[in-house]
Amino acid sequence: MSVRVQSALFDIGAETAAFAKGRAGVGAIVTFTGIVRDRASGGLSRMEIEHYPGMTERAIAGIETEAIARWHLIDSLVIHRYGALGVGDPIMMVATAAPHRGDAFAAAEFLMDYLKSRAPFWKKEVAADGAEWVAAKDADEDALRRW
Amino acid sequence: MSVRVQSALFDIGAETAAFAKGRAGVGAIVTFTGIVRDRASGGLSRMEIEHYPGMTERAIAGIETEAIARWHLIDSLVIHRYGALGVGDPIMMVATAAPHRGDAFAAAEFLMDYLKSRAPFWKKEVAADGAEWVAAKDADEDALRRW
Amino acid sequence: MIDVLYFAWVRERIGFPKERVETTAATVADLVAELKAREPRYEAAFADLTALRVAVDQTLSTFDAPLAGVREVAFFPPMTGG
Amino acid sequence: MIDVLYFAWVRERIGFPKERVETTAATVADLVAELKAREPRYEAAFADLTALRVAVDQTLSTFDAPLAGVREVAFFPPMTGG
Repeated sequence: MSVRVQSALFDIGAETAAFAKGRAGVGAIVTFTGIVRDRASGGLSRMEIEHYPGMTERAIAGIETEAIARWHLIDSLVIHRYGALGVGDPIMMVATAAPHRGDAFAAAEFLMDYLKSRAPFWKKEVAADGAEWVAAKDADEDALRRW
Repeated sequence: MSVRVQSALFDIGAETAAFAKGRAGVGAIVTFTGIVRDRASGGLSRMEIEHYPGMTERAIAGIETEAIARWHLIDSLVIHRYGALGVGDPIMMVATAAPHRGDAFAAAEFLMDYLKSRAPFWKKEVAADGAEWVAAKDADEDALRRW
Repeated sequence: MIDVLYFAWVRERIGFPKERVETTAATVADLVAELKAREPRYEAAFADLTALRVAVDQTLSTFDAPLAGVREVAFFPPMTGG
Repeated sequence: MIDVLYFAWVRERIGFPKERVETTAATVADLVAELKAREPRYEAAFADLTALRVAVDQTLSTFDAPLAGVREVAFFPPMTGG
Protein backbone atom coordinates (compact mmCIF):
# COMPACT_ATOMS: atom_id res chain seq x y z
CA MET A 1 0.00 0.00 0.00
CA SER A 2 1.49 3.34 -0.94
CA VAL A 3 0.49 6.98 -1.24
CA ARG A 4 2.32 9.68 -3.14
CA VAL A 5 1.23 13.30 -3.19
CA GLN A 6 3.47 15.27 -5.50
CA SER A 7 3.63 18.22 -7.87
CA ALA A 8 5.98 16.38 -10.26
CA LEU A 9 4.70 14.79 -13.44
CA PHE A 10 4.60 11.00 -13.32
CA ASP A 11 4.87 8.45 -16.10
CA ILE A 12 1.77 6.25 -16.33
CA GLY A 13 3.59 3.48 -18.16
CA ALA A 14 6.56 3.38 -15.79
CA GLU A 15 4.32 3.45 -12.72
CA THR A 16 2.12 0.67 -14.11
CA ALA A 17 5.16 -1.46 -14.95
CA ALA A 18 6.70 -0.94 -11.51
CA PHE A 19 3.41 -1.73 -9.76
CA ALA A 20 2.84 -4.88 -11.82
CA LYS A 21 6.31 -6.26 -11.21
CA GLY A 22 6.41 -9.85 -9.96
CA ARG A 23 4.27 -10.23 -6.90
CA ALA A 24 3.21 -13.75 -5.97
CA GLY A 25 -0.51 -14.45 -5.98
CA VAL A 26 -1.53 -11.56 -8.23
CA GLY A 27 -3.96 -12.53 -10.99
CA ALA A 28 -5.50 -9.14 -11.74
CA ILE A 29 -4.24 -5.59 -11.92
CA VAL A 30 -6.49 -2.58 -12.48
CA THR A 31 -5.21 0.93 -13.03
CA PHE A 32 -7.11 4.16 -13.30
CA THR A 33 -5.52 7.37 -14.54
CA GLY A 34 -7.21 10.76 -14.43
CA ILE A 35 -6.10 13.22 -17.08
CA VAL A 36 -6.61 16.98 -17.44
CA ARG A 37 -9.32 17.40 -20.04
CA ASP A 38 -10.09 20.64 -21.84
CA ARG A 39 -13.44 22.30 -21.16
CA ALA A 40 -16.26 21.50 -23.58
CA SER A 41 -15.89 25.07 -24.82
CA GLY A 42 -12.09 24.67 -25.15
CA GLY A 43 -9.41 27.18 -24.24
CA LEU A 44 -8.22 25.73 -20.93
CA SER A 45 -4.73 27.11 -20.16
CA ARG A 46 -4.06 24.94 -17.11
CA MET A 47 -5.61 23.24 -14.14
CA GLU A 48 -4.47 24.31 -10.68
CA ILE A 49 -4.84 21.82 -7.89
CA GLU A 50 -4.71 22.93 -4.28
CA HIS A 51 -4.49 20.46 -1.42
CA TYR A 52 -4.25 20.28 2.35
CA PRO A 53 -0.76 19.00 3.19
CA GLY A 54 -0.86 16.56 6.06
CA MET A 55 -4.57 15.84 5.85
CA THR A 56 -4.22 14.71 2.22
CA GLU A 57 -1.82 11.88 3.03
CA ARG A 58 -3.88 10.86 6.09
CA ALA A 59 -7.13 10.84 4.14
CA ILE A 60 -5.69 8.78 1.28
CA ALA A 61 -4.01 6.31 3.63
CA GLY A 62 -7.35 5.95 5.44
CA ILE A 63 -9.15 5.28 2.16
CA GLU A 64 -6.58 2.65 1.15
CA THR A 65 -6.77 0.98 4.56
CA GLU A 66 -10.53 0.72 4.16
CA ALA A 67 -10.17 -0.76 0.66
CA ILE A 68 -7.72 -3.37 1.94
CA ALA A 69 -10.15 -4.28 4.74
CA ARG A 70 -13.06 -4.70 2.32
CA TRP A 71 -11.51 -6.54 -0.60
CA HIS A 72 -8.88 -9.20 -1.06
CA LEU A 73 -6.03 -7.03 -2.30
CA ILE A 74 -2.35 -7.80 -2.49
CA ASP A 75 -1.30 -4.20 -3.02
CA SER A 76 -2.59 -0.74 -3.87
CA LEU A 77 -1.11 2.52 -5.03
CA VAL A 78 -2.43 6.08 -5.12
CA ILE A 79 -0.53 8.94 -6.74
CA HIS A 80 -2.14 12.39 -6.76
CA ARG A 81 -0.60 15.60 -8.06
CA TYR A 82 -1.07 19.21 -7.01
CA GLY A 83 0.05 22.50 -8.54
CA ALA A 84 -0.30 23.67 -12.14
CA LEU A 85 -1.11 20.97 -14.73
CA GLY A 86 -1.48 21.27 -18.49
CA VAL A 87 -4.20 19.76 -20.70
CA GLY A 88 -3.41 16.08 -21.30
CA ASP A 89 -1.25 15.77 -18.17
CA PRO A 90 -1.99 12.97 -15.72
CA ILE A 91 -3.64 14.26 -12.52
CA MET A 92 -3.68 11.08 -10.49
CA MET A 93 -3.51 7.34 -10.65
CA VAL A 94 -4.88 4.43 -8.68
CA ALA A 95 -3.67 0.85 -9.04
CA THR A 96 -4.89 -2.32 -7.36
CA ALA A 97 -3.47 -5.84 -7.43
CA ALA A 98 -5.59 -8.81 -6.36
CA PRO A 99 -5.88 -12.55 -6.90
CA HIS A 100 -9.19 -12.03 -8.75
CA ARG A 101 -10.55 -9.39 -11.11
CA GLY A 102 -13.69 -8.59 -9.10
CA ASP A 103 -11.70 -7.39 -6.09
CA ALA A 104 -9.25 -5.41 -8.21
CA PHE A 105 -12.04 -3.60 -10.08
CA ALA A 106 -14.24 -2.92 -7.05
CA ALA A 107 -11.35 -1.62 -4.93
CA ALA A 108 -10.12 0.67 -7.73
CA GLU A 109 -13.60 2.14 -8.23
CA PHE A 110 -14.05 2.52 -4.47
CA LEU A 111 -10.72 4.34 -4.17
CA MET A 112 -11.68 6.65 -7.04
CA ASP A 113 -15.10 7.45 -5.61
CA TYR A 114 -13.54 8.30 -2.25
CA LEU A 115 -10.71 10.34 -3.72
CA LYS A 116 -13.24 12.40 -5.68
CA SER A 117 -15.19 13.52 -2.61
CA ARG A 118 -13.16 12.73 0.51
CA ALA A 119 -9.55 13.60 -0.23
CA PRO A 120 -8.80 17.31 0.30
CA PHE A 121 -8.03 18.46 -3.23
CA TRP A 122 -9.61 21.37 -5.06
CA LYS A 123 -9.37 21.96 -8.78
CA LYS A 124 -9.40 25.32 -10.51
CA GLU A 125 -9.73 25.68 -14.27
CA VAL A 126 -7.70 28.59 -15.60
CA ALA A 127 -8.39 29.97 -19.08
CA ALA A 128 -7.79 33.21 -20.95
CA ASP A 129 -11.42 34.16 -20.26
CA GLY A 130 -11.08 33.66 -16.51
CA ALA A 131 -10.55 31.11 -13.75
CA GLU A 132 -13.14 28.99 -12.03
CA TRP A 133 -13.15 26.49 -9.16
CA VAL A 134 -14.52 23.15 -10.31
CA ALA A 135 -17.79 22.48 -8.50
CA ALA A 136 -18.34 19.16 -6.76
CA LYS A 137 -20.89 17.03 -8.59
CA ASP A 138 -23.92 15.52 -6.91
CA ALA A 139 -23.15 12.40 -8.95
CA ASP A 140 -19.81 12.06 -7.15
CA GLU A 141 -21.48 12.23 -3.76
CA ASP A 142 -24.08 9.71 -4.95
CA ALA A 143 -21.33 7.38 -6.18
CA LEU A 144 -20.11 7.03 -2.59
CA ARG A 145 -23.43 5.64 -1.44
CA ARG A 146 -23.06 2.38 -3.32
CA TRP A 147 -20.19 1.25 -1.09
CA MET B 1 -10.37 0.40 -31.13
CA SER B 2 -7.82 -2.36 -31.57
CA VAL B 3 -7.49 -6.09 -31.04
CA ARG B 4 -4.26 -8.06 -30.83
CA VAL B 5 -4.16 -11.81 -30.45
CA GLN B 6 -0.57 -12.94 -30.05
CA SER B 7 1.70 -15.52 -28.48
CA ALA B 8 4.43 -12.96 -27.77
CA LEU B 9 4.90 -11.49 -24.33
CA PHE B 10 3.77 -7.86 -24.05
CA ASP B 11 4.96 -5.11 -21.75
CA ILE B 12 2.15 -3.76 -19.57
CA GLY B 13 3.92 -0.48 -18.91
CA ALA B 14 4.78 0.18 -22.55
CA GLU B 15 1.26 -0.74 -23.72
CA THR B 16 -0.31 1.50 -21.09
CA ALA B 17 1.97 4.40 -22.00
CA ALA B 18 1.27 4.01 -25.73
CA PHE B 19 -2.49 3.76 -25.14
CA ALA B 20 -2.52 6.83 -22.88
CA LYS B 21 -0.58 8.99 -25.28
CA GLY B 22 -2.15 12.37 -26.04
CA ARG B 23 -5.69 11.94 -27.24
CA ALA B 24 -7.96 14.96 -27.05
CA GLY B 25 -10.98 14.67 -24.79
CA VAL B 26 -9.70 11.82 -22.64
CA GLY B 27 -10.21 12.37 -18.92
CA ALA B 28 -10.07 8.77 -17.70
CA ILE B 29 -8.09 5.68 -18.61
CA VAL B 30 -8.73 2.27 -17.10
CA THR B 31 -6.52 -0.75 -17.69
CA PHE B 32 -7.00 -4.34 -16.64
CA THR B 33 -4.22 -6.88 -16.84
CA GLY B 34 -4.72 -10.59 -16.21
CA ILE B 35 -1.66 -12.45 -14.94
CA VAL B 36 -0.89 -16.17 -14.68
CA ARG B 37 -1.34 -17.05 -11.02
CA ASP B 38 -0.05 -20.20 -9.41
CA ARG B 39 -2.60 -22.73 -8.13
CA ALA B 40 -3.56 -22.47 -4.45
CA SER B 41 -1.62 -25.71 -3.98
CA GLY B 42 1.39 -24.32 -5.89
CA GLY B 43 3.56 -26.13 -8.40
CA LEU B 44 2.15 -24.70 -11.67
CA SER B 45 4.73 -25.21 -14.43
CA ARG B 46 2.92 -23.23 -17.08
CA MET B 47 -0.44 -22.23 -18.45
CA GLU B 48 -1.32 -23.24 -22.00
CA ILE B 49 -3.87 -21.17 -23.82
CA GLU B 50 -5.60 -22.51 -26.90
CA HIS B 51 -7.74 -20.33 -29.12
CA TYR B 52 -9.80 -20.42 -32.30
CA PRO B 53 -7.92 -18.34 -34.90
CA GLY B 54 -10.31 -16.27 -36.94
CA MET B 55 -13.23 -16.52 -34.55
CA THR B 56 -11.14 -15.02 -31.73
CA GLU B 57 -10.49 -11.77 -33.54
CA ARG B 58 -14.12 -11.58 -34.70
CA ALA B 59 -15.49 -12.23 -31.24
CA ILE B 60 -13.26 -9.63 -29.60
CA ALA B 61 -13.96 -7.01 -32.28
CA GLY B 62 -17.68 -7.70 -31.74
CA ILE B 63 -17.33 -7.23 -27.98
CA GLU B 64 -15.42 -3.96 -28.45
CA THR B 65 -18.01 -2.68 -30.95
CA GLU B 66 -20.73 -3.37 -28.41
CA ALA B 67 -18.78 -1.56 -25.67
CA ILE B 68 -18.33 1.47 -27.91
CA ALA B 69 -22.06 1.50 -28.66
CA ARG B 70 -22.99 1.36 -24.98
CA TRP B 71 -20.55 3.77 -23.38
CA HIS B 72 -18.97 7.05 -24.33
CA LEU B 73 -15.48 5.81 -25.19
CA ILE B 74 -12.73 7.52 -27.11
CA ASP B 75 -10.70 4.35 -27.60
CA SER B 76 -10.30 0.77 -26.45
CA LEU B 77 -7.64 -1.90 -26.67
CA VAL B 78 -7.69 -5.66 -26.14
CA ILE B 79 -4.54 -7.77 -26.18
CA HIS B 80 -4.89 -11.52 -25.52
CA ARG B 81 -2.11 -14.08 -25.64
CA TYR B 82 -2.17 -17.77 -26.50
CA GLY B 83 0.44 -20.53 -26.22
CA ALA B 84 2.57 -21.43 -23.20
CA LEU B 85 2.77 -18.82 -20.43
CA GLY B 86 4.78 -18.90 -17.19
CA VAL B 87 3.59 -17.96 -13.70
CA GLY B 88 3.60 -14.16 -13.36
CA ASP B 89 3.35 -13.58 -17.11
CA PRO B 90 0.63 -11.26 -18.42
CA ILE B 91 -2.18 -13.20 -20.15
CA MET B 92 -4.22 -10.34 -21.50
CA MET B 93 -4.95 -6.67 -21.15
CA VAL B 94 -7.91 -4.40 -21.69
CA ALA B 95 -7.69 -0.61 -21.80
CA THR B 96 -10.44 1.99 -22.17
CA ALA B 97 -10.20 5.75 -22.63
CA ALA B 98 -13.21 7.97 -22.00
CA PRO B 99 -14.06 11.54 -21.08
CA HIS B 100 -15.39 10.36 -17.70
CA ARG B 101 -14.38 7.66 -15.24
CA GLY B 102 -17.77 5.93 -15.07
CA ASP B 103 -17.70 5.02 -18.76
CA ALA B 104 -14.07 3.92 -18.66
CA PHE B 105 -14.65 1.61 -15.67
CA ALA B 106 -17.94 0.14 -16.88
CA ALA B 107 -16.64 -0.56 -20.39
CA ALA B 108 -13.47 -2.20 -19.05
CA GLU B 109 -15.47 -4.49 -16.75
CA PHE B 110 -17.92 -5.29 -19.54
CA LEU B 111 -15.07 -6.19 -21.89
CA MET B 112 -13.52 -8.43 -19.22
CA ASP B 113 -16.78 -10.19 -18.44
CA TYR B 114 -17.33 -10.90 -22.13
CA LEU B 115 -13.77 -12.01 -22.78
CA LYS B 116 -14.04 -14.47 -19.89
CA SER B 117 -17.05 -16.30 -21.32
CA ARG B 118 -17.51 -15.29 -24.96
CA ALA B 119 -14.08 -15.14 -26.54
CA PRO B 120 -12.87 -18.56 -27.74
CA PHE B 121 -9.91 -19.16 -25.43
CA TRP B 122 -9.31 -22.22 -23.27
CA LYS B 123 -6.80 -22.41 -20.45
CA LYS B 124 -4.95 -25.50 -19.33
CA GLU B 125 -2.91 -25.61 -16.14
CA VAL B 126 0.15 -27.79 -16.51
CA ALA B 127 2.02 -28.99 -13.41
CA ALA B 128 4.40 -31.81 -12.52
CA ASP B 129 1.46 -33.72 -11.04
CA GLY B 130 -0.64 -33.47 -14.23
CA ALA B 131 -2.45 -31.12 -16.55
CA GLU B 132 -6.01 -29.88 -16.24
CA TRP B 133 -8.32 -27.73 -18.34
CA VAL B 134 -9.56 -24.77 -16.32
CA ALA B 135 -13.31 -25.12 -15.82
CA ALA B 136 -15.60 -22.21 -16.62
CA LYS B 137 -17.03 -20.64 -13.47
CA ASP B 138 -20.74 -20.12 -12.91
CA ALA B 139 -19.75 -16.75 -11.45
CA ASP B 140 -18.32 -15.71 -14.82
CA GLU B 141 -21.55 -16.60 -16.60
CA ASP B 142 -23.50 -14.74 -13.88
CA ALA B 143 -21.25 -11.68 -14.31
CA LEU B 144 -22.52 -11.34 -17.89
CA ARG B 145 -26.11 -10.96 -16.76
CA ARG B 146 -25.55 -7.55 -15.19
CA TRP B 147 -24.93 -5.88 -18.57
CA MET C 1 -18.63 -30.80 -47.05
CA ILE C 2 -18.24 -29.07 -43.72
CA ASP C 3 -15.04 -28.32 -41.82
CA VAL C 4 -15.51 -29.56 -38.27
CA LEU C 5 -13.15 -28.17 -35.62
CA TYR C 6 -12.51 -29.34 -32.07
CA PHE C 7 -10.89 -27.39 -29.26
CA ALA C 8 -9.52 -28.02 -25.75
CA TRP C 9 -10.60 -31.33 -24.20
CA VAL C 10 -13.00 -32.01 -27.07
CA ARG C 11 -9.99 -31.96 -29.40
CA GLU C 12 -8.07 -34.20 -26.99
CA ARG C 13 -10.88 -36.77 -26.84
CA ILE C 14 -11.40 -36.79 -30.60
CA GLY C 15 -7.64 -36.96 -31.20
CA PHE C 16 -7.24 -34.24 -33.84
CA PRO C 17 -8.20 -30.58 -34.25
CA LYS C 18 -10.02 -30.60 -37.57
CA GLU C 19 -11.64 -32.81 -40.18
CA ARG C 20 -13.73 -32.44 -43.31
CA VAL C 21 -17.09 -34.17 -42.98
CA GLU C 22 -19.33 -35.25 -45.84
CA THR C 23 -22.81 -34.91 -44.39
CA THR C 24 -26.44 -34.28 -45.19
CA ALA C 25 -27.27 -33.45 -41.58
CA ALA C 26 -29.93 -30.77 -41.35
CA THR C 27 -28.84 -29.34 -37.99
CA VAL C 28 -25.85 -29.29 -35.65
CA ALA C 29 -27.61 -31.89 -33.47
CA ASP C 30 -28.01 -34.18 -36.50
CA LEU C 31 -24.30 -33.79 -37.25
CA VAL C 32 -23.45 -34.70 -33.65
CA ALA C 33 -25.64 -37.82 -33.92
CA GLU C 34 -23.83 -38.87 -37.11
CA LEU C 35 -20.42 -38.36 -35.49
CA LYS C 36 -21.36 -40.24 -32.31
CA ALA C 37 -22.42 -43.23 -34.42
CA ARG C 38 -18.93 -43.41 -35.96
CA GLU C 39 -16.53 -44.30 -33.15
CA PRO C 40 -16.34 -44.44 -29.33
CA ARG C 41 -14.10 -41.36 -29.13
CA TYR C 42 -16.88 -39.21 -30.63
CA GLU C 43 -19.28 -40.83 -28.18
CA ALA C 44 -16.88 -39.79 -25.36
CA ALA C 45 -16.48 -36.25 -26.67
CA PHE C 46 -20.20 -35.64 -27.18
CA ALA C 47 -21.50 -37.57 -24.14
CA ASP C 48 -22.81 -34.46 -22.38
CA LEU C 49 -23.97 -31.73 -24.73
CA THR C 50 -24.68 -29.35 -21.85
CA ALA C 51 -20.90 -29.28 -21.27
CA LEU C 52 -20.29 -28.21 -24.87
CA ARG C 53 -20.64 -25.07 -26.91
CA VAL C 54 -20.87 -24.81 -30.67
CA ALA C 55 -19.88 -22.14 -33.16
CA VAL C 56 -21.32 -22.11 -36.67
CA ASP C 57 -19.19 -20.24 -39.20
CA GLN C 58 -17.26 -18.71 -36.30
CA THR C 59 -20.30 -17.37 -34.47
CA LEU C 60 -21.57 -18.86 -31.20
CA SER C 61 -24.70 -20.82 -31.95
CA THR C 62 -26.95 -23.61 -30.66
CA PHE C 63 -27.37 -27.30 -31.38
CA ASP C 64 -30.63 -26.74 -33.23
CA ALA C 65 -28.97 -24.40 -35.74
CA PRO C 66 -29.50 -25.44 -39.41
CA LEU C 67 -26.45 -26.45 -41.44
CA ALA C 68 -27.65 -25.37 -44.89
CA GLY C 69 -24.87 -23.32 -46.51
CA VAL C 70 -22.60 -23.67 -43.48
CA ARG C 71 -18.87 -24.10 -44.09
CA GLU C 72 -17.43 -24.50 -40.59
CA VAL C 73 -18.72 -25.95 -37.32
CA ALA C 74 -16.65 -25.96 -34.12
CA PHE C 75 -17.21 -27.82 -30.87
CA PHE C 76 -15.57 -26.84 -27.59
CA PRO C 77 -16.11 -26.56 -23.83
CA PRO C 78 -17.28 -23.27 -22.25
CA MET C 79 -14.67 -20.62 -22.93
CA THR C 80 -12.19 -19.52 -20.28
CA GLY C 81 -10.58 -16.39 -21.66
CA GLY C 82 -9.51 -13.30 -19.79
CA MET D 1 -5.13 29.27 20.31
CA ILE D 2 -6.33 27.41 17.23
CA ASP D 3 -4.79 27.34 13.77
CA VAL D 4 -7.53 28.13 11.28
CA LEU D 5 -6.92 27.15 7.64
CA TYR D 6 -8.77 28.15 4.49
CA PHE D 7 -8.67 26.45 1.10
CA ALA D 8 -9.83 27.11 -2.47
CA TRP D 9 -12.42 29.88 -2.81
CA VAL D 10 -12.77 30.17 0.97
CA ARG D 11 -9.08 31.10 1.08
CA GLU D 12 -9.57 33.56 -1.78
CA ARG D 13 -12.51 35.29 -0.06
CA ILE D 14 -10.71 35.50 3.30
CA GLY D 15 -7.51 36.68 1.62
CA PHE D 16 -4.95 34.37 3.28
CA PRO D 17 -4.52 30.64 3.86
CA LYS D 18 -3.98 30.48 7.61
CA GLU D 19 -4.28 32.39 10.84
CA ARG D 20 -3.99 31.77 14.57
CA VAL D 21 -7.20 32.55 16.41
CA GLU D 22 -7.58 33.25 20.11
CA THR D 23 -11.00 31.87 20.93
CA THR D 24 -13.15 30.40 23.65
CA ALA D 25 -15.70 29.07 21.14
CA ALA D 26 -17.17 25.77 22.28
CA THR D 27 -17.94 24.42 18.82
CA VAL D 28 -16.99 24.95 15.18
CA ALA D 29 -20.29 26.78 14.67
CA ASP D 30 -19.42 29.16 17.53
CA LEU D 31 -16.03 29.83 15.94
CA VAL D 32 -17.70 30.60 12.62
CA ALA D 33 -20.04 33.05 14.36
CA GLU D 34 -17.04 34.80 15.98
CA LEU D 35 -15.23 35.06 12.65
CA LYS D 36 -18.31 36.35 10.78
CA ALA D 37 -18.65 39.14 13.37
CA ARG D 38 -15.11 40.35 12.57
CA GLU D 39 -15.14 41.57 8.99
CA PRO D 40 -17.24 41.45 5.82
CA ARG D 41 -14.85 39.05 4.08
CA TYR D 42 -15.56 36.39 6.72
CA GLU D 43 -19.25 37.12 6.28
CA ALA D 44 -18.76 36.50 2.54
CA ALA D 45 -16.80 33.31 3.05
CA PHE D 46 -19.20 31.80 5.57
CA ALA D 47 -22.45 33.06 4.05
CA ASP D 48 -23.70 29.58 3.12
CA LEU D 49 -22.49 26.87 5.47
CA THR D 50 -24.12 24.14 3.34
CA ALA D 51 -21.53 25.01 0.67
CA LEU D 52 -18.68 24.43 3.12
CA ARG D 53 -16.94 21.49 4.70
CA VAL D 54 -14.88 21.51 7.88
CA ALA D 55 -11.96 19.40 9.08
CA VAL D 56 -11.02 19.31 12.76
CA ASP D 57 -7.42 18.27 13.39
CA GLN D 58 -7.23 17.04 9.79
CA THR D 59 -10.29 14.81 9.97
CA LEU D 60 -13.57 15.63 8.19
CA SER D 61 -16.05 16.79 10.80
CA THR D 62 -19.26 18.77 11.30
CA PHE D 63 -20.13 22.27 12.43
CA ASP D 64 -21.42 21.06 15.79
CA ALA D 65 -18.05 19.45 16.65
CA PRO D 66 -16.59 20.62 20.02
CA LEU D 67 -13.31 22.56 19.98
CA ALA D 68 -11.94 21.51 23.37
CA GLY D 69 -8.32 20.39 22.88
CA VAL D 70 -8.44 21.05 19.14
CA ARG D 71 -5.33 22.50 17.47
CA GLU D 72 -6.36 22.96 13.85
CA VAL D 73 -9.64 23.73 12.08
CA ALA D 74 -9.89 23.98 8.29
CA PHE D 75 -12.71 25.38 6.14
CA PHE D 76 -13.11 24.56 2.46
CA PRO D 77 -15.65 23.84 -0.28
CA PRO D 78 -16.62 20.23 -1.15
CA MET D 79 -13.52 18.42 -2.35
CA THR D 80 -12.88 17.78 -6.03
CA GLY D 81 -10.03 15.28 -6.13
CA GLY D 82 -9.49 12.42 -8.51
